[in-house]
Amino acid sequence: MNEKKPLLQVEGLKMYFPLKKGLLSRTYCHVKAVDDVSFEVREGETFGIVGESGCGKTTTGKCILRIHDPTDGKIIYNGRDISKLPKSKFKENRRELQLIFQDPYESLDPRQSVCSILEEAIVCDRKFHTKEEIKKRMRELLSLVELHQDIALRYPHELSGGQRQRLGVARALACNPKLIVCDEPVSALDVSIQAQIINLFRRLQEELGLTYIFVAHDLAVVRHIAGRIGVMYLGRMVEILDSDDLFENSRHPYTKALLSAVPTTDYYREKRRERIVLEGEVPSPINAPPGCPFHPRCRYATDICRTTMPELLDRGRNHLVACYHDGPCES
Amino acid sequence: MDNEIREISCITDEETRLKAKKRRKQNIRYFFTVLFGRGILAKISFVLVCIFILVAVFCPLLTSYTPFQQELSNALKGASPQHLLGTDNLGRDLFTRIVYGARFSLSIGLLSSVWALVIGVALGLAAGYFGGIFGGLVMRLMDAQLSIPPLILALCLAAVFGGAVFSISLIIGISAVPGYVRVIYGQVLSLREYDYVEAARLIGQGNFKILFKHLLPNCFPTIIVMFTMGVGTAIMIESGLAYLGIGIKAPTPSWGVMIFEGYKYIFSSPHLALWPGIMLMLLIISLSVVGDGLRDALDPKLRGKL
Amino acid sequence: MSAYIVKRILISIFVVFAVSIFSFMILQIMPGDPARLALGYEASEEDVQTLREKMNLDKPVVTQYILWVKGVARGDFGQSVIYKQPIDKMMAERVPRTLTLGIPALFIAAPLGIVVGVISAVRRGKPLDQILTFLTTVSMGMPVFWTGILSVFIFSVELKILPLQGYVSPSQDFGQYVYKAILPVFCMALPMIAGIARQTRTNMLDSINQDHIRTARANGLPERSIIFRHALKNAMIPIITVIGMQVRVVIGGSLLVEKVFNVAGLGTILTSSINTRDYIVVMVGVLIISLITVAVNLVVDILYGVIDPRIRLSRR
Amino acid sequence: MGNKLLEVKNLKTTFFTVNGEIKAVDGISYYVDEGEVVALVGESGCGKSVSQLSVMQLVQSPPGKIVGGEIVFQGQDLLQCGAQSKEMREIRGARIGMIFQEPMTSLDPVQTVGSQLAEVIRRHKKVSKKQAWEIGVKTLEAVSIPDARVRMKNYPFELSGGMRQRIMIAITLACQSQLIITDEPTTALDVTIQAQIMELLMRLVRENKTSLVVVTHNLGLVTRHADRIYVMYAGKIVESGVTEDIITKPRHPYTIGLLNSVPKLRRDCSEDLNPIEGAPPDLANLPNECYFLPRCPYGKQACKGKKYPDLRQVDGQEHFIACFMDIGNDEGCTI
Amino acid sequence: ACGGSTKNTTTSASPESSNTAAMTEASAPATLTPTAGGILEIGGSAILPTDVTWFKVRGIMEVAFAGLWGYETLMRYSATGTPECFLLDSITPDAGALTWTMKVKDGITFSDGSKLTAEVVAWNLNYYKENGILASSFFSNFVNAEATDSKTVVCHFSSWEILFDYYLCRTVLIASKEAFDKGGADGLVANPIGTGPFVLKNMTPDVDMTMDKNPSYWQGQVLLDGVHYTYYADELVAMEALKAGEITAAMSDSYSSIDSLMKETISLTKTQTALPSYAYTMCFKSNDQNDPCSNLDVRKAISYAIDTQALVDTLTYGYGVKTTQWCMSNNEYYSPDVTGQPYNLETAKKLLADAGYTDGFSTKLWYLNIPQMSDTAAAVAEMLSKIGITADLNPIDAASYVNYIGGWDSGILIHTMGMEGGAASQYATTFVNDISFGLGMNAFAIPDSLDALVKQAKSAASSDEAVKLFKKVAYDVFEDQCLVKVLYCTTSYSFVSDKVHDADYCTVQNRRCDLWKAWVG
Ligand SMILES: Nc1ncnc2c1ncn2[C@@H]1O[C@H](COP(=O)(O)OP(=O)(O)OP(=O)(O)O)[C@@H](O)[C@H]1O
Ligand SMILES: Nc1ncnc2c1ncn2[C@@H]1O[C@H](COP(=O)(O)OP(=O)(O)OP(=O)(O)O)[C@@H](O)[C@H]1O
Ligand SMILES: [Mg+2]
Ligand SMILES: [Mg+2]
Repeated sequence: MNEKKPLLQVEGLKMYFPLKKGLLSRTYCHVKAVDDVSFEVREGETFGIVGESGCGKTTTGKCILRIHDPTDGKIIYNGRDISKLPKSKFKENRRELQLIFQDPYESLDPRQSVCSILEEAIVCDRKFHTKEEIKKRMRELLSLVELHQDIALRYPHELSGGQRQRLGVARALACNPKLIVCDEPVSALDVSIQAQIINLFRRLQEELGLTYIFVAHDLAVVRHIAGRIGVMYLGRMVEILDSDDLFENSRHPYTKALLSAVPTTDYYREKRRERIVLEGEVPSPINAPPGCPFHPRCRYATDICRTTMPELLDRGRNHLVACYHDGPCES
Repeated sequence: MDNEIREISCITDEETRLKAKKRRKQNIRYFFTVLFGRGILAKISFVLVCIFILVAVFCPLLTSYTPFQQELSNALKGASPQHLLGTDNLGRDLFTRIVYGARFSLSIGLLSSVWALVIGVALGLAAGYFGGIFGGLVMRLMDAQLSIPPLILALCLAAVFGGAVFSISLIIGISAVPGYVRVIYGQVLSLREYDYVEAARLIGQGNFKILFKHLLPNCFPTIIVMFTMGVGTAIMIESGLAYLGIGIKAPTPSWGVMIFEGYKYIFSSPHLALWPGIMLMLLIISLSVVGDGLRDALDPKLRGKL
Repeated sequence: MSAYIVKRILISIFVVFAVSIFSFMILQIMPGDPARLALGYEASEEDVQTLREKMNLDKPVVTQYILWVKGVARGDFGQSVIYKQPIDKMMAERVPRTLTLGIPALFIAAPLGIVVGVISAVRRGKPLDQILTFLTTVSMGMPVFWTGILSVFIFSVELKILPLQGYVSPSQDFGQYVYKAILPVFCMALPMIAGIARQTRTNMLDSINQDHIRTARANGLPERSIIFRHALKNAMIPIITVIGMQVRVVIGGSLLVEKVFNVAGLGTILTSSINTRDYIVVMVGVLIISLITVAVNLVVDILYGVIDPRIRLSRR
Repeated sequence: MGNKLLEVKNLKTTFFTVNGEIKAVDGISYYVDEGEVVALVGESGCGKSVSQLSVMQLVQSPPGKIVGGEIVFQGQDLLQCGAQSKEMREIRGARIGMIFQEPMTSLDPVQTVGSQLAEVIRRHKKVSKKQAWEIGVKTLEAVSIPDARVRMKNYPFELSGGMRQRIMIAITLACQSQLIITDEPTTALDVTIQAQIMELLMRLVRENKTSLVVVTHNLGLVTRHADRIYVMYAGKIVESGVTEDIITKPRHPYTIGLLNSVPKLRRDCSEDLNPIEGAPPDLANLPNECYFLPRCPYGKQACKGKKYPDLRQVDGQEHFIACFMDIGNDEGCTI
Repeated sequence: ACGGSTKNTTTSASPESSNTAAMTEASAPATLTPTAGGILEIGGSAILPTDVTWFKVRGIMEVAFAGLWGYETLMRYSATGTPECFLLDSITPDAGALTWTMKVKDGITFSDGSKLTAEVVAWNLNYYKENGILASSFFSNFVNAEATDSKTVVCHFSSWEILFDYYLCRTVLIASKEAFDKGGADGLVANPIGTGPFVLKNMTPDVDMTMDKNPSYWQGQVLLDGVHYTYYADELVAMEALKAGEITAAMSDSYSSIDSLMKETISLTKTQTALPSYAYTMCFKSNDQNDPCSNLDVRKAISYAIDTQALVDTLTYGYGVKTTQWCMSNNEYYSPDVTGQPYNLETAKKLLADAGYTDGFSTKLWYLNIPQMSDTAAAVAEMLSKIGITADLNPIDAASYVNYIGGWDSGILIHTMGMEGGAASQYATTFVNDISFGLGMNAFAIPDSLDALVKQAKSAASSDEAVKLFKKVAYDVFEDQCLVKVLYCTTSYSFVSDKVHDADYCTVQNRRCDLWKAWVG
């Protein structure tokens, strides 16, 4: 799968939100939500992004979808930089890039029935004209996401969380997308439902050849679905690696801390496992510390970490790490 | 919504459609349960509003007089079989005038609320959705208007535009606009942030479609409640204007005008002012109770809860 | 906080500016020529023209507006056409009358409304709540003048315990002032009490169901502290907004109350000036009223900051 | 084991709503020993929070009402005292502390952290304002909040989620509660902060011999921290036992399904997960049979038509399940 | 008696005699002796358009409420409505020389101490000619006044004006020239200086007015310390205040409250003015060919369709008077020939059919937007509907009412005619073609014969002849041409508490009060 051409390349993406103050709304500083992030996603692959709250996962996704206009950087989709395309030009690609939201409730218009939600998404395409075609497509979509057709006449509040999320997926699929950004699509769901949805994602990818950017904060979930994983901290990518390598070969101290913080249901191992409990909290992206963003919480931090931001360097086997202490983790 | 069921019907079978119908019936039942679940007051108010509406629609059937028909020789008489509530100073049948007053008051309330709704919702939607300088300007102007009490605003405008039903309703409507704009603006601001608006944009929906397909329908419950409450307020303002002698001109049987005119006789024939006053009070109160009930019944937050 | 206050003040200034344009527009759109009205229907055309020039009516609208605003800023409101008096003097007489009725009404209504609202929220669904809700609904549904007429009918005509009407300034004779102000203040306060009580009830119910109240309960805090220290304080912001909004209601209602109780206040002069097309008085009256409301709303905005640390401490 | 600190017997809490009666908690029994960590797990909406609120008698009423059962805390039946009673108010906060899920909204937004803390301390201890403040500062230090003195003067919105949750813990700590009930204490927090908070709680349990009830749907969390686990489904307890038994040898199909649904950190991720199909039942109209039957992969024809199964003991020890069938621990349970 | 007069003029006013027509139900016991001091509390409300300007003093030469206590007129009406000298000793018309010569009474001083001299009177008259309200109607022939000596004023006329004495009763208030020279018109507004028994102390518009006694009143010692007038927005309240004793005297224009007060048993002196106050009149737009009202038959039909008795009974509760013209039968100008189209629906319908309006037509009713007028209009509209005429009700705001008096778009204006001036002065200023301001000046089709007749009557050399000619005018106006139809006529009622004695409050004329002899006890 590594041989496929990259569908999306993100290069040096920056998204600074200005913070305004005072009467004249003067910008007095920026929230560096995404700061120099680069990665690429191959066709048919799933790229996972993990990180703690506020580290810029959603913002990265939204920049790719052009919901936000990035401050700087390139987003090369299908060989074309879409980050600076004018809105009118971008229209052609609009429907190929879709988003699945975290909150399945908020992402559905409570006043629209299931069929009108789908109809809206189908009709926008202008490919389907007659009622018959629309209905056929609708049925297709519903069965694709394993929803019973009964549901067509219901309203979102009459659906369960899992059904809502499936409907969200169906709506995205109605646009025939190539790339779907999934923004924590399972975080709000119960474990059993979460598993159903994850399975669905995987099946759809196989059947339709979709490419996902899968955002989550649960490492286990991301590892399960993604081929490659990017770990973000405070607006920066600190490590990018194949998911198979995650448990055994992760090298960034932050990734390790994350891994150890995730409790597992493996009873005997869990009882034995030594935990790295990080001190302190994630600093605010408004005044990120100089140097490596992780250094205030890192136990390996040295002087250089405090002054200079380490670069994200390839350490072989498609494994990129941004740390001066790459992988000395003995414990 | 019924068309929808029919149109999409072929993707579902008969049974599902029946189920959907049943569910909607349940929803309607739920709506009424909440509407009436507020105790006897709510029920009485709802019945009263219905009665007032019926009376307003069918007033010619309820009485054999016209509201202007006089019997000068029979002026200022108390209740009698011919005149259920007695007669006024020109020998007009008080009951008839009150009955026609319902028609008048309700129509002026409805008409002015329609004005307020149309103008207010349009401005509120535009200001909320497009925001920016335009939105800010609209809101500041609304602040400015809000700083003038509606009655005073209506008074000034009535002096300019005169006291025809049309202009009075427009005037009262205008004075209610900021209320709508503010609420709709606030709603749109918060609705705009909802993911489904983003989703609609992602599937390539245009601004206006989003505005009218997603934002406006989601404001409906608020609009309906405001409208119901607005009718009562409009009637109240109209009566206030009439009391100040600036509203609708006599002899139109507006309750406000009747109170204004009847007040002269409060000592000798109190019924002239009391009856229209009581009716006015009942109508306004029941409208506001029904509005309250609607607010609860339409509140999506309360759906499924309670 | 200071930036917040300055921002609110700037907004208020803009609002006042907009209102001054509106008040000025009254003169422009109302039918009739003020100069002609001032001189009477028999005056010669030249005289009218001279007065028009004196009143700046012959100048372009913008110049007129600027001159008017300049005058107002200097405290020179112009002269009433009908009363033949300087308007500032008239207003100095009348505004205190409205205020001495309106302010007590507001100060009675606000605490009373809050108390009633809190009681019915705490006793939600109980008979006491139902009675209070019924009463507030009824009081809100009664037009002010109707309350006035009824209370006159009951207290003055039937029971003969209160005066029919009239006004005495508190500085002149405080006892008489109180005696005469009881009914008008009551009529003004009643719908306010109801409005504030309703708002309080709604917000208290919201507030009582909030998570932090559950926390307070789970920590075993006494009910009184929960209701007043935690729930009410949190519910206070929308309540204050409503109290601020009531100022409009007071002033709007003063038109009617002053008519019922024959008080020659701001409301009366507005009504009669509109009737007699004394536009300059109307302009000033509307401007003063909106100044009062804007000022109160500014106070309310600042109170938000005092009550809510999120506003006070945020840098914006 | 040790002394039973809290024993809940056959607790029933029902919400009377327009949509019908919702039996949110339908006859659950459990107990907590002194110094023990007990976990309550289950899917969303199965009645975990309501059961804990019922213990504190803080269920929103109306529409909620405790319709039956006993809550014996240190030998005293709390239900007898009544929700509004003085005793109950003395117990709340002082002897049973409760920490809620949403640290964002659980503190009064318009009062400083210090004054809230001091108010609770003064409520339960006869101390002056100043002393209460000092105790507050000390407890904040005890829950490892840096600059405690400064933080006391902060408003909740100035603090991060983890910090707020620490303050909630500090309140229970200051009053030296014997039992702390935590309702999803870490769900809203980041993984690294979650770990910090759990460490803190466990330290308190160890040091102060406090008992802890953890309500959660995070199975990993209970695996690591809990002594005993109760699994809830649709208002009922379906399986209970010591953690080792439940996690390694689950016997109820629901527990098995739950455990199978969890994506594992180490497992080969090319395989699909094994979720429980379907969704939990609507509590307003429950069937007159085993509630799990429609989703049960092992469900047999034999289960149909039978009344809801009673809890029964399996495997000796304290392992109970509410199921007609005997599903061995190797049958479909993979870890 | 004033010598050399061809017209009867009374030399001095006698308030006692004016009480003859008053209807007095309770009077003070004769045994009480007058005592000085005390304040008379008067209450009232303003409801007519003139009243708006009446209480709120607008200009020294305008009808001002203060004038009735503070200002006085050169002449005033006797109880029968004929002019009598007041500030004058005598007045003598001379048709041949086109002059009226007046002798000013001696010893009259203004409240500022300045003397009332011939020069002051002449200045007042000339000032009125220039600036006065209605001057263009009443003073149209007046050229100027000159003081020939300290007591004599000679008024010159461009053509003869027999009704000049009537005009002097109406609106020409005499103010102090000295005060005017000092403060101008505005100064007099703020601080009116007249010859009346009371001096304005302070006035708050819309609230009240306090007047102190004039210590050097020319008619004698003023007994009251002062009067305090309270303005009531609502007349009903004024009446209640009277009952409650908050005020001691009140005058009412609203018949509903008169009715309730007349029935009251509490002891009040209830007095009806000797002179009628208002005539409620329908004026037809008769000069427009397209308007059905331009047809005489239509006007008569409408006139026949009005049941004036019913109007009197309902709208005035019987306190009004049914009459056919702008005066009542005791007036010297009353013409018995005028029948005023008595109520007869059959005749009305027949006339309408004759005029070609078998099915009626629709027209407009214009009226001032006050309760009494709108009731009247509503009643009239209802009566017209009985002969098939649909009348659209068009109330007019007080402020714009004057714009309608001269001419209204179409149909009928219901107008309230002030009656104190007597019929003749009304005819003289209404039914001529070349006036610059006045009722119906752009709406009445006045035949040349009528115009000539009025002018002839106006300039009649003797009052007897004038009376004869004006009766003819009345016949022309009400009967022959039917330009206007009198609906009903009203007098005003005043109510004075029994504690107040000798108050000549509104006994002769609406709002006229000789309070200088009144005392409170
Ligand atoms: N529109 C915006 N304006 C200003 N700041 C923003 C905006 N959107 C996001 N941010 C800030 O950018 C940072 C990154 O936000 P983002 O939503 O991308 O985080 P996230 O990783 O998705 O977090 P979560 O797990 O909570 O969803 C946050 O600090 C947030 O406050
Ligand atoms: N105030 C209430 N009114 C009506 N029903 C309620 C109320 N509170 C809870 N319920 C119902 O009780 C049931 C149990 O709710 P509970 O909050 O205990 O679930 P939970 O297990 O804590 O779920 P979660 O994991 O989502 O917190 C739910 O189905 C809910 O619908
Ligand atoms: Mg996010
Ligand atoms: Mg819960």
